Amino acid sequence: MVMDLHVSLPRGLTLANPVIAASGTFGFGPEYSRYVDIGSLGAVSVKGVSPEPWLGNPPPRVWETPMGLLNSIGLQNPGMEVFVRDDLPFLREKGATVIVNIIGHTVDEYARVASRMQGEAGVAALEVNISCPNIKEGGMSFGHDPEQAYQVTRAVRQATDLPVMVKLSPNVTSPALIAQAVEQAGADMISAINTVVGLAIDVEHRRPALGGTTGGLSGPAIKPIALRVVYDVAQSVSIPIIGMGGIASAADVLEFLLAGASAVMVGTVTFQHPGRMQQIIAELPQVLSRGGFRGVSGAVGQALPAASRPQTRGGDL
Amino acid sequence: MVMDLHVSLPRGLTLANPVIAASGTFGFGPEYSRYVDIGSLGAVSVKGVSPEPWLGNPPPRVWETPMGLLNSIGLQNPGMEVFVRDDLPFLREKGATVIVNIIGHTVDEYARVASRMQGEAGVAALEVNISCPNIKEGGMSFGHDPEQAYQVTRAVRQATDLPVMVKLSPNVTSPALIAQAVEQAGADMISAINTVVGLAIDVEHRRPALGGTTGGLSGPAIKPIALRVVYDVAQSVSIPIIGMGGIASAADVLEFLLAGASAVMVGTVTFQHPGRMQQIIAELPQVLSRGGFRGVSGAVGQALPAASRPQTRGGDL
Amino acid sequence: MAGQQFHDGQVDARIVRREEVARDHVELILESPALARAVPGQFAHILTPGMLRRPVSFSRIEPDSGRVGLLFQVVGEGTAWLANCQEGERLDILGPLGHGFAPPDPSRPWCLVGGGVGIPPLYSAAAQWRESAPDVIIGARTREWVLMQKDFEQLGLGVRVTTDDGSWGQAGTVIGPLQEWLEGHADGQVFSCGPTPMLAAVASACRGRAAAQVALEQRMGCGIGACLACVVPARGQTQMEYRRVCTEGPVFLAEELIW
Amino acid sequence: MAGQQFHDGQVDARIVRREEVARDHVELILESPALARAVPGQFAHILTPGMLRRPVSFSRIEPDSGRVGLLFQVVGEGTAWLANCQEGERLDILGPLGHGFAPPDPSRPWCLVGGGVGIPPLYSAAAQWRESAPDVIIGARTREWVLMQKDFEQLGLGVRVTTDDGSWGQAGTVIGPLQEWLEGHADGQVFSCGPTPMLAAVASACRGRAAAQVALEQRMGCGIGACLACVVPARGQTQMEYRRVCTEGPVFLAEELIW
Ligand SMILES: Cc1cc2nc3c(=O)[nH]c(=O)nc-3n(C[C@H](O)[C@H](O)[C@H](O)COP(=O)(O)OP(=O)(O)OC[C@H]3O[C@@H](n4cnc5c(N)ncnc54)[C@H](O)[C@@H]3O)c2cc1C
Ligand SMILES: Cc1cc2nc3c(=O)[nH]c(=O)nc-3n(C[C@H](O)[C@H](O)[C@H](O)COP(=O)(O)OP(=O)(O)OC[C@H]3O[C@@H](n4cnc5c(N)ncnc54)[C@H](O)[C@@H]3O)c2cc1C
Ligand SMILES: Cc1cc2nc3c(=O)[nH]c(=O)nc-3n(C[C@H](O)[C@H](O)[C@H](O)COP(=O)(O)O)c2cc1C
Ligand SMILES: Cc1cc2nc3c(=O)[nH]c(=O)nc-3n(C[C@H](O)[C@H](O)[C@H](O)COP(=O)(O)O)c2cc1C
Ligand code: FES
Ligand code: FES
Repeated sequence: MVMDLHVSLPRGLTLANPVIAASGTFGFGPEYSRYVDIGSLGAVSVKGVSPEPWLGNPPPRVWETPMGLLNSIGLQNPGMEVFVRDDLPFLREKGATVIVNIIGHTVDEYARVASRMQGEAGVAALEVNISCPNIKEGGMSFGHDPEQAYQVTRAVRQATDLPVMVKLSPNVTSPALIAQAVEQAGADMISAINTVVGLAIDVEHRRPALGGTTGGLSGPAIKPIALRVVYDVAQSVSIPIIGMGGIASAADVLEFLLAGASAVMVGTVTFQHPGRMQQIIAELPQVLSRGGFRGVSGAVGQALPAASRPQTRGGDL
Repeated sequence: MVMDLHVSLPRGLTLANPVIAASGTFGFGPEYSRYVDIGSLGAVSVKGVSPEPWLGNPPPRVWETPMGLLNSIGLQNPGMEVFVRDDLPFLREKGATVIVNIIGHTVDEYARVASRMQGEAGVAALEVNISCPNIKEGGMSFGHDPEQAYQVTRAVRQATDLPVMVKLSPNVTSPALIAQAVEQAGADMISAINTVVGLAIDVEHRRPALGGTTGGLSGPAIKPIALRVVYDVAQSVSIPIIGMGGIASAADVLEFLLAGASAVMVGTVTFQHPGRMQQIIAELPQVLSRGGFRGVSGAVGQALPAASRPQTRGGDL
Repeated sequence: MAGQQFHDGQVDARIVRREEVARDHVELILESPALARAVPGQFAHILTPGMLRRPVSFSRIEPDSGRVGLLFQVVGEGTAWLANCQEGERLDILGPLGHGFAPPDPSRPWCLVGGGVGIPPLYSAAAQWRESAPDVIIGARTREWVLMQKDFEQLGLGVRVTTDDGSWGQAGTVIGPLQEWLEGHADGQVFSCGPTPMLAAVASACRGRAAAQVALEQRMGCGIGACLACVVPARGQTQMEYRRVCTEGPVFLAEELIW
Repeated sequence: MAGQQFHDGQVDARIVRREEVARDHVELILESPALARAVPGQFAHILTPGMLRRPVSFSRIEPDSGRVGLLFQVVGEGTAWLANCQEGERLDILGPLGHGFAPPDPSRPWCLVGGGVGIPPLYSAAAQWRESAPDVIIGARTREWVLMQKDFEQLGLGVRVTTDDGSWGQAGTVIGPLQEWLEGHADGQVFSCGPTPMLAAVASACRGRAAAQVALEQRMGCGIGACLACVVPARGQTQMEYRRVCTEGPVFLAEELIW
């Protein structure tokens, strides 16, 4: 079957296929490269990178829930210099399309990571994480307030020519409002969703199960929430959306495309099945063709109300 | 095992046990009475009741998701007069402790239902639904804005002496803020959570799966979200909380009690297992005693930070 | 949870026979005197691993032997799980549920019009009221999915068959033969079950010419009238209203619905 | 999804033996030359129906026969599912994973200290480096959970046993016998595995007296170093840092950790 899987995104960013490894579930590249050809993925979004190393939250950091996973990693990372020195060369060598997920405690810290990545060979795009629910200061509030989301995005935009996507939180009354703010601030794309704030109780010890008390819920349990956010945001902005949340199959990918995503990210399911992303890429042509589509771009937004379908959203078809 | 299951709530509301049938999943009483002794439940919260009949949303109205259920019933109901005439006598006769879930398009409509129920024999309490995600006007916004939540609660409070609980939406940036607003407005209790807004795509027909486009997500998938809201709200107000969202077992009930709920509601699982609530009531003594508790009230809030544990919240112990 | 309790109306039914009646079509015969009290057109709401039970009509209802049949097509996870159940295993079923067919008036001509997995419940009606000897029109996409033709014939009934692809019987849909039947039979009674577009065509063909009872499908939650999930639009006294397929249906008079 | 693909480091291992070794304790013997290349202390990350795989250490590692053992206690849904697996069935495993025990220095005294399901991985170490003939101290809550005592004895090793309730061996924990052993053996090497509080006590007993390698447990996500879920606090060069049990561990030097 000849099926066009490639995805054209703003600022010349082109993906061979729409399946991207989600940030934080795929490390910095080498870890999964034994199980997956990371160069064959649409792209790899690395674990969030800050200017200086972050320690992260106390363990336990993961807890299972019905069809979901709670995590409170707390954005542990070795800082941008170690990333550029130790991980980026490997990713480059493997031919991965690298999206650097960036985090900071202040607007300035975000801008620092953005300008550090500017001009580093092998960095294809930036993903601005303003939505991690595991950081109480900084990160959390940026994604919860349109004005602050605007400020962070603007600062990153000014610090780099790279394609910039901003990652939205589902934990707000209106993700669409945040999306509009970051679009105005110059974001090229939106990625959505980050995890949903949740909590589990360790009944035996009569306390919250995670070291960080609350955590972020991911996995199939949140798929309907993610699809709703994508569907709403797609009607509120005209920049492309990278959808994610609970994707575990090629059929799930098609749901996200129809809801308005131009590409997708896949996270939690990789823990069960390291090879699942490659399998999804292999099965996508069949799923698209069964749905009556000739390529990825033709499916984007086809479940949106007529007025919002991609003709009017530009760029994808 | 001698285990004290009863729950004392404000304004003299006493439940024989903490397991309440959740609104909208248990009809108006007669439907499930063939499968369950509705008088043996802690209470029954009936389907939302408005002053006049509501038609509801077009079908399909339910869709399965991983460990979850999306619904867009749209609060179809025959109106308060039909409820009082046709259903209330049956509930009274069966000895059910009846909570009337009330809805309206305007503050005044809520108040009308509240005053209509005032003095009706058999009505034990009101649950003010300001959080149904399936109504675009009215219902939705009341629960999304502290000021409007305050207004609705205040109007209901003034219309009745009955115990009043207000049902919170998880679809806001801060449920705790809404909780504080309704506490100030005179709510006696809070119930949480209503469903989480979600969407599914019917891939075959390339459109949203539900007739109402988006729907409310319930079932085990949302349990961690519900526990997080209960845990946060318990630290923000001093009135009792009725917790719900994905409860399917007595162990789940204990999680909610430890997170700060004084009682719980059980919804979606009843569709699978009509008798599950009775089974939970039967198993609760063993689960409590394994956890080292001598009754329901002793478990309430025991996973909260020390400063928020029930000694300081009053009433439960 | 261990030790599921059963209540009145909830049945623990043993599978006594399992047969693959066509590609992707399985019939399970269950032993359950309680279910065998069903009226044709009623359904079983079956526990599967999903979040909701699965509604399936009775293909056979045998009060004497205390057995019923469920004949279904494998279309998704729930029916795939059911199709994998083996003889000797047990199903947790709510039922019989819903409002079945009203008995035909034996003094008037009677016809059954079924499509695909809508055929089996019509067989249970034919068997129950066999003295009224209905004419039978059944259709399917293709030959192998023409269900229960032999069963109808063993009741001594004349069966007209259509297939979309012409691989068996007459090419086309059941609507052609139905039109002919309606022309030949005044004051007739039509019982129909099948995909909703087919039922809409049946309703339209019968309008003003014959009394049609149709058995509908709709996505269900509780299956017992509590959740208001399973509604279809119907003609209310003054305006459109929603009626529940699980309780007011699955069998409706064609004219009470809005198609 | 149909047709799971397997990659280097991902193994499709057949269960060739299943044994209930004690109440709620099962040992599975798997055929897998790839896994049988494991170092004692490494683990298998096993696909179960849950959202995450389940880490279990190797109880036996037999490169010659290409077999490994997994001995686990049933504590929740994942291990209950595993315990239900039958001979002939296959497991989807990532492994061998993690950093196992460094070989003992044969010129120095060596002791194994295990508690509960921490005993099996020590057996694999004892078998691998049997020429170094360790002393063995194992403990459990109660008699029937003293695992693999016979296996150690069949290696010709002396085994001291403790039980919390005194139902077998000496009453008390493994720490008493360990203290005695440390007094009697200068410059010793201790390998330990068991519940974290026990390991903390072992670490404290060994501090300044013997080199202790401890195998830790922590809740895991990926199992391969990518998600940073499985960390434990360790002494960094200037301050506390987190190390990954799945990658830097499960075996750590006791003194590198913060207890
Ligand atoms: C009253 C009634 C009687 C029925 N009788 C029969 C019968 O005799 N034989 C038969 O083959 N089928 C029958 N159906 C359809 C049958 O219920 C569905 O095919 C079945 O539920 C599909 O489940 P699944 O998990 O395999 O499919 P999935 O598509 O995975 O199911 C997903 C969800 O959608 C629901 N659903 C999917 N298709 C339908 C449908 N057509 N109608 C209602 N709900 C649906 C499922 O119950 C489930 O909740 C009947 C439906 C109704 C309402
Ligand atoms: C490196 C390593 C080696 C291990 N080796 C063994 C062994 O040889 N024998 C044995 O009996 N057990 C061993 N364990 C513990 C074993 O992993 C858990 O008992 C098992 O994961 C419990 O799964 P469950 O679904 O039955 O329990 P549940 O409590 O239902 O599991 C819920 C979640 O918590 C995790 N979890 C629960 N307990 C533990 C634990 N103690 N450590 C890590 N994660 C846990 C599960 O993996 C799962 O993700 C080991 C753990 C680790 C980290
Ligand atoms: C363990 C873990 C760590 C994560 N870390 C990050 C992160 O560093 N930056 C980020 O933007 N998202 C992070 N996420 C969120 C994921 O990228 C993704 O948005 C989310 O998990 C939903 O997708 P999924 O359901 O496919 O996992 C993390 C998720 C998990 C499970
Ligand atoms: C089909 C359906 C209908 C519902 N209708 C109402 C309603 O009328 N009023 C209301 O307050 N909540 C309604 N709810 C929400 C439930 O009461 C409950 O808050 C939610 O389902 C979470 O609990 P659960 O996961 O146990 O179902 C409805 C839920 C479902 C599934
Ligand atoms: S399925 Fe619940 S009312 Fe019909
Ligand atoms: S489990 Fe993912 S890093 Fe260890």
